[in-house]
Amino acid sequence: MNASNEYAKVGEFKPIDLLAAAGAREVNDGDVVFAGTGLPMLAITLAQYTHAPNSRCIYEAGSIDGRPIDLPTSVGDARCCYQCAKAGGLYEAFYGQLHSGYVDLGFLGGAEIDKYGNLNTTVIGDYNSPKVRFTGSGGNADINSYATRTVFIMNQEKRRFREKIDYVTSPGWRVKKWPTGEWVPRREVYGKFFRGGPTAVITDMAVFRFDEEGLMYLDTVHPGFTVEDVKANVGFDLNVSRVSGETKPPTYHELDLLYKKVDPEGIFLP
Amino acid sequence: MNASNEYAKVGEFKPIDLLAAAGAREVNDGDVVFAGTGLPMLAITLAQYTHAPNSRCIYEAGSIDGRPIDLPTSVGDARCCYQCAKAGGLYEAFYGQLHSGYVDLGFLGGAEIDKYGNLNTTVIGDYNSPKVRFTGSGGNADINSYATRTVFIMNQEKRRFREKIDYVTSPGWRVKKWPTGEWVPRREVYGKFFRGGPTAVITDMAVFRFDEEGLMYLDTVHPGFTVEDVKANVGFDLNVSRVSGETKPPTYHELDLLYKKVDPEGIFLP
Amino acid sequence: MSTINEISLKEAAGLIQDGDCIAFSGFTIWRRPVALCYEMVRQGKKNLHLFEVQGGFHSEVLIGAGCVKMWEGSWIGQELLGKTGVNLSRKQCGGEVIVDDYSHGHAVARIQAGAIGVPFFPTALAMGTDILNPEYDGFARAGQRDGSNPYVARKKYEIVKDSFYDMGELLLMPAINPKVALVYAPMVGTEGTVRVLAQSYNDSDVIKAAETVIVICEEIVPDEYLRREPTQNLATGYEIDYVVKCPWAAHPTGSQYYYDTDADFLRYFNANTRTQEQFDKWADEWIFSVDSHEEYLEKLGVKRIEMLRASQALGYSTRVKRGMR
Amino acid sequence: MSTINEISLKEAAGLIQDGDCIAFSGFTIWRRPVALCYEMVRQGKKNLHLFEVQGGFHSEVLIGAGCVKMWEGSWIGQELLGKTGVNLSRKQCGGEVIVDDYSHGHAVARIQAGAIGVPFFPTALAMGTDILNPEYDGFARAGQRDGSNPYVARKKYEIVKDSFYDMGELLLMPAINPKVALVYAPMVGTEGTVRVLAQSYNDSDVIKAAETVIVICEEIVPDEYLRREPTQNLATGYEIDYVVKCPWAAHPTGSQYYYDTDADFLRYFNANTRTQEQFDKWADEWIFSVDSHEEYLEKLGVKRIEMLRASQALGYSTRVKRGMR
Repeated sequence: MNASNEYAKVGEFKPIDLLAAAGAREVNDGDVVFAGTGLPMLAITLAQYTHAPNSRCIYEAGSIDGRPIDLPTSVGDARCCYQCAKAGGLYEAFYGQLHSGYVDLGFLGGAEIDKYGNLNTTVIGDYNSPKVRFTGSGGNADINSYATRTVFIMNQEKRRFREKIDYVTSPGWRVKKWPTGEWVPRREVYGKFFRGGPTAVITDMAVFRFDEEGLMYLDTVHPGFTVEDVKANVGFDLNVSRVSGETKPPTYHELDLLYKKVDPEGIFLP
Repeated sequence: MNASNEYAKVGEFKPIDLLAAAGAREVNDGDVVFAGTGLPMLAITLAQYTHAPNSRCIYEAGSIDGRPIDLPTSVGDARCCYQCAKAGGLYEAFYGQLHSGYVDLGFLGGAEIDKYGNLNTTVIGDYNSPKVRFTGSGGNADINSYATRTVFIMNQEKRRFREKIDYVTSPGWRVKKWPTGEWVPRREVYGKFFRGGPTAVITDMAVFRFDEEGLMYLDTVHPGFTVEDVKANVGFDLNVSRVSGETKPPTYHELDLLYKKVDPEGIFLP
Repeated sequence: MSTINEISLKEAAGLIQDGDCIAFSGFTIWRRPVALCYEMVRQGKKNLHLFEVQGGFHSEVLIGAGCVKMWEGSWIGQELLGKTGVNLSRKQCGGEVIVDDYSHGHAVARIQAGAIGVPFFPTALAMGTDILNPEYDGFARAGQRDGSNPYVARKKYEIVKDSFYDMGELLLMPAINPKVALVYAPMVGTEGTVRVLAQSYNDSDVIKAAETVIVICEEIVPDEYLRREPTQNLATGYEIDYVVKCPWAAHPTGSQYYYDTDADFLRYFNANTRTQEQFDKWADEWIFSVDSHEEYLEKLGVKRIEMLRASQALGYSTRVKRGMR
Repeated sequence: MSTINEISLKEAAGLIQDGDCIAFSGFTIWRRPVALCYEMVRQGKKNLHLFEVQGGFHSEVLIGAGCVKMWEGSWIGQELLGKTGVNLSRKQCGGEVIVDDYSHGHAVARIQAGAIGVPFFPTALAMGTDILNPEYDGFARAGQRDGSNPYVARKKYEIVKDSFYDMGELLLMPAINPKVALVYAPMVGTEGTVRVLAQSYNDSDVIKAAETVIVICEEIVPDEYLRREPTQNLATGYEIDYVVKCPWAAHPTGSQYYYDTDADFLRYFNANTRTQEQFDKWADEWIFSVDSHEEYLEKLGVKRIEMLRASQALGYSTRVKRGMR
C-alpha cells in the first residue's frame, strides 16, 4: 500500500477520485455522519481510513456506525449492518438519531441546486405536470434540515446550478415560509429547531461554500479547471471573490485506499 | 392431577382461590389481555390452562404472550419473557399494542371504586395535601381507557366502594370532561377513541357488572355470603335487582391447577 | 396456542380489491413482497392507492402494469441499480397516476402515527420546502381531501405552535392506516410470530397500521424457535391475518441471510421499462409468461439462484459480481 | 474507534448538581442504578427533580434521604415486594416533596417526545381522569410552570382537536428532557455501545432525552462482541457520556442474566422505612456505614450474593425462595 501523503498529479487520478477525496476532507474526526447511497459512502469510508477514524456513519435504513467489509450498494444493504453499533429501523434513524439531534454532517446529492443551497431531487418542470420525475426527497430534505452541516456532491452543469430550481425538495439558507410561500432566511422557519445548514457543494470542477448570508461562493477550483470554466457551468451569478485556491488533489495514499480498501470491487470506481 | 370439573364446596377453597377462578372466567379464548402484577397473573394463567388456551397476555414492561415456567412477581420480571412472542419496551406495550387497539381485556386492581367504575389508586384525601399516597396510576388509567373490556379485582370494603372517590385515577363509565371537570358519559370524552370500558368487578364477596347506563350492579354473590352482606360493604346505593345467583366456586381441577401448576411456590396462594 | 391462516399466493392476491390502499414491507430493494405484486398484476388489479415510506422495484412493477391510481411516498427507485423510478416518472408525467410527495421523515412519522393509533405525529423535519407547498398537494388537487376517502387526510399537514417550551412552529403530519399491508418476512412461526433479519425498516409500523396484514415468507418455522429470542421478533401472531409460504418471494429484491438483491435483474428492468411498450414486453416475459412462482424460479434458473444465495455468516452473497473488477 | 470516558462511582455522583432534573433506567425493581443513588445520598444531594416513567426502590432511597424536592411520574412502589412507595407517601403527605402524577402511557409519551426531539406527543390514553385536573397540577401550584424552569413545561398537557380525520379531542403531552440520565446496563462495550438483556423498558428514550448520560455497568466488554448482534444493542457510544464499572450496581433491584431482585431486602426496606426515624436507621446501616460499593457487597455476603445470581439459561435465579412453599 502506498503510504505517500504527496498529492497525485493531474492525469494520475480520475474526477471521481477527487470528488471522493474532497468529500472525505469535509468529515471531521468524531462526526456523526448521515449519508446517502453512492459517492457519500466512498467519502465517509475514505475519511474513516485517514484523518477521521472516530467518525461514525448512519444510513437511512437504520444501521449505525457499521464497518462493512464489502461496500454496500444500497443503504438498506445487509452489508451496512456488519459490525454496526446498532441496527434499528427508519424510526430510529430519522427520529431517534436525526430529529434527536445527534447528526453533525449530512452527505447528499441532488439534480438541481440554487445559490442558497436549496436542492431539487423531485421533478423537472411544473410539479403538477412535470417533464421528468426523479426519486423524490427520500431523506434529503430531512438530513439537510437537521444535520449541523450538509455537504452536497453533484455534477457541474449549468442546468443543475440554477437561479431558480423547479421544486425545492431540500431546504437551503433561504426557504419558503408556509402557508404563503414567502422566501425567508432559514432561521425564520426553523426557529429553535435550527441546527445549521448546507456548508459545501463539491462537484467534478470545484468546491463551493456558503457565506454569512447563506449565498453560495466559489471556494476552490479543481486542478485542470479555471474559475471561468466554473462560471460557465453555473446558471446564476456566482460570487468568485473569495476563491481560496486550487482544490487539493487526492494523495497517493488516498488513491491506494480508494481502489484497494474502499472499493476494491470497482462498484463506483472504474 | 384432579381432572374433575365438579365445583368445590365451601370450606374446600380459600377466598383467593375463588377470586382467581372467577377472574379466569372473564377471559375469552383468543383475548389479548393486558394484566398487572399479582392476582391478574393467577387469573390469566389459570384461564390459559383451562378454557382460553389461545388468550395472550401483555405485561406493562413490554413482554407479549410470554409462557413463564415460574410465576413472575413483577411485570418487569425476567420470568415474563420466557418464550414470549415479542419483548419490546414500554413504548411498544403502551403505544404499539394498547393505543394501537390490540387489547381486548384489561385486568386491574384498585384502592377505591365508585358506582361508574372510576378507580382511585393515587391518594386518600385531598390530592393537594393527602392523607395517604398509593402507587399512582401506573398503567391502570391507560389500560382502562383503551381495553375493550376491563375487569377489576378488589377487596370488598365499604370504604373502598364509595359514592365519590377521592381521586379519579382511572376512567369509568362517567368521567370528567376537562377543562371544566363536568361529569359526562365516557363516550363524550373518548369520542372516536372509545373502545369500551369496565365490565366487571370481582371481590372476595361478589361479582359486580355494569348496566347500559354504566352503573354498577350486583351480579353474583360468592358462596357463604348474602346480598345483604355485600350491601353492607358497599358505600353507595347498590342495584341488587339484577342478581343472577351465586358465583360458581372453583372446580377441583381449577384448584389443582392453581396450586400445582400456576403458583406451586406459594407466592400468592398460601 | 394460536394457529396461522395459511393461504396460497393466488388466494392472497385475490384478497386485494380494486382501489385498495396498500403499504408494503421492506426498503427500496430489500424484502419486498414481489411475488404477491406479480400475482396482483396477473389478476389485473386496478386503481390501487399505494402509501410507501419509499418505493422500489415492487411499486415500479405495479405502476408500470397500470394497477395504480394514487401514489404517495418520499422516494422511488432502486438506489444504485436504477436511480429513478422510470415507471412512476412516465405515469406521473403522463397524468395517469396522482402523486403526492413527502420527505422520508414525514412518511416515517405518518406510518408511525398509524401504527400507534394517533391521528398525527409532530415533526420539524423538511420545513420550508415545496413538499409543503399547497399548490403541489397532489391529492387535494385530485379532490381527495374532502373527507370522503378514509385513507386520505383532510389536510396534507398542519403547522402548529408549541405551547409547552416555546419552541415555535413545527408540523403535524397525518397518520396513515392502509387497508392492506403486504409484508415479506423470511420467517413466520407456527403461531404467527414474525421475524425479519438484520434490519427492521418500517415493517412493524406497516403491520400495526394496516387493517389486514398478509405476510409472505420463505419458511414457516416452529414458533418455539422464534420465541427463544423474543427481542428479535417483529410481530405477534395476532397482529397478522394471513400467511403465504413462498420461497424467493422477494426476488429480485434481497432478503438478508436468504439471498442478495439481483443487481443484473434490477438494472435490466430499470433500463428496459422506460416506455410502456418496453414495460409490456418485460411483463410478458417475467409476469404473464409464467403462471406460478415455481415457473418464475425455473425461468431464473439454478445458476442465478445459487449466485444470489446469501452467506450464512454475512447475510449477503459473496458470489455475485457487483462491480467492474 | 472511539473510547469511553470511564470514571469512578464517586466521580459519577459528583457530576450531579443540587437541583438537577434526573431520569433513570429500568422498571420498578429491575435495572436501577442503585449504587449511584446510594453514593448520591452519601454526598448529600439536595433538591433533585426526578422524572420517572415509574419509580422504584432507587427513588424511595433518594426521597427518603431528603435528596428530592420534585417528583413526577406515573407510579412508585416495588410491586409485590412493597406495594406502595412509603417514603414518597410520607414526604408528599408531609408537604416536603412536590408531586405531579401522570398515567404510565402519559409518562411514556413524554420521554419518547424528549428522546426524538419534539416538544410534545399525542395520546388518547387516560382521558377523563383527575390526572388532568388543573386543580391537581402539582408543579403549577408550586409556581413551576412560568417558563423559568427549563425542565418543566408551561402546561401539564393540552387538549387539541384532530383536523385530519375528525377523530375529535385528544391530548398533547409535553416532552421531558432531563439534565442527567442515570442508567444501569449490564454491558458496555469498549467503544461505548450499550446492551441490556431481556427487555429494554424505556432505557433508550431516557438516554436520548437527557443532556448528560452516565452508565453504570456490570462489565466492560469488547465492542466487537456487542457489534455481532447489533439489533440487540440499546445505544451507541456517542449517545452516552460517562461509564462507571460497578458489579452488582443494581442490587437490590434485579439485572436479567446477572442477578435476581432481592425480595427479602426489598420487603424489609418497605416495611421498615415508613417513618423518617426508621428510614434514617436503615440508611445508617446500608448507606452511611459503608464507604464503598465493595464494602456494601461484603456486608451482603457471599451467601446472599450466590442465592441471587441468575441462571444463565433462564435469566433469573432458581435458588431464591420466593413463596410460602
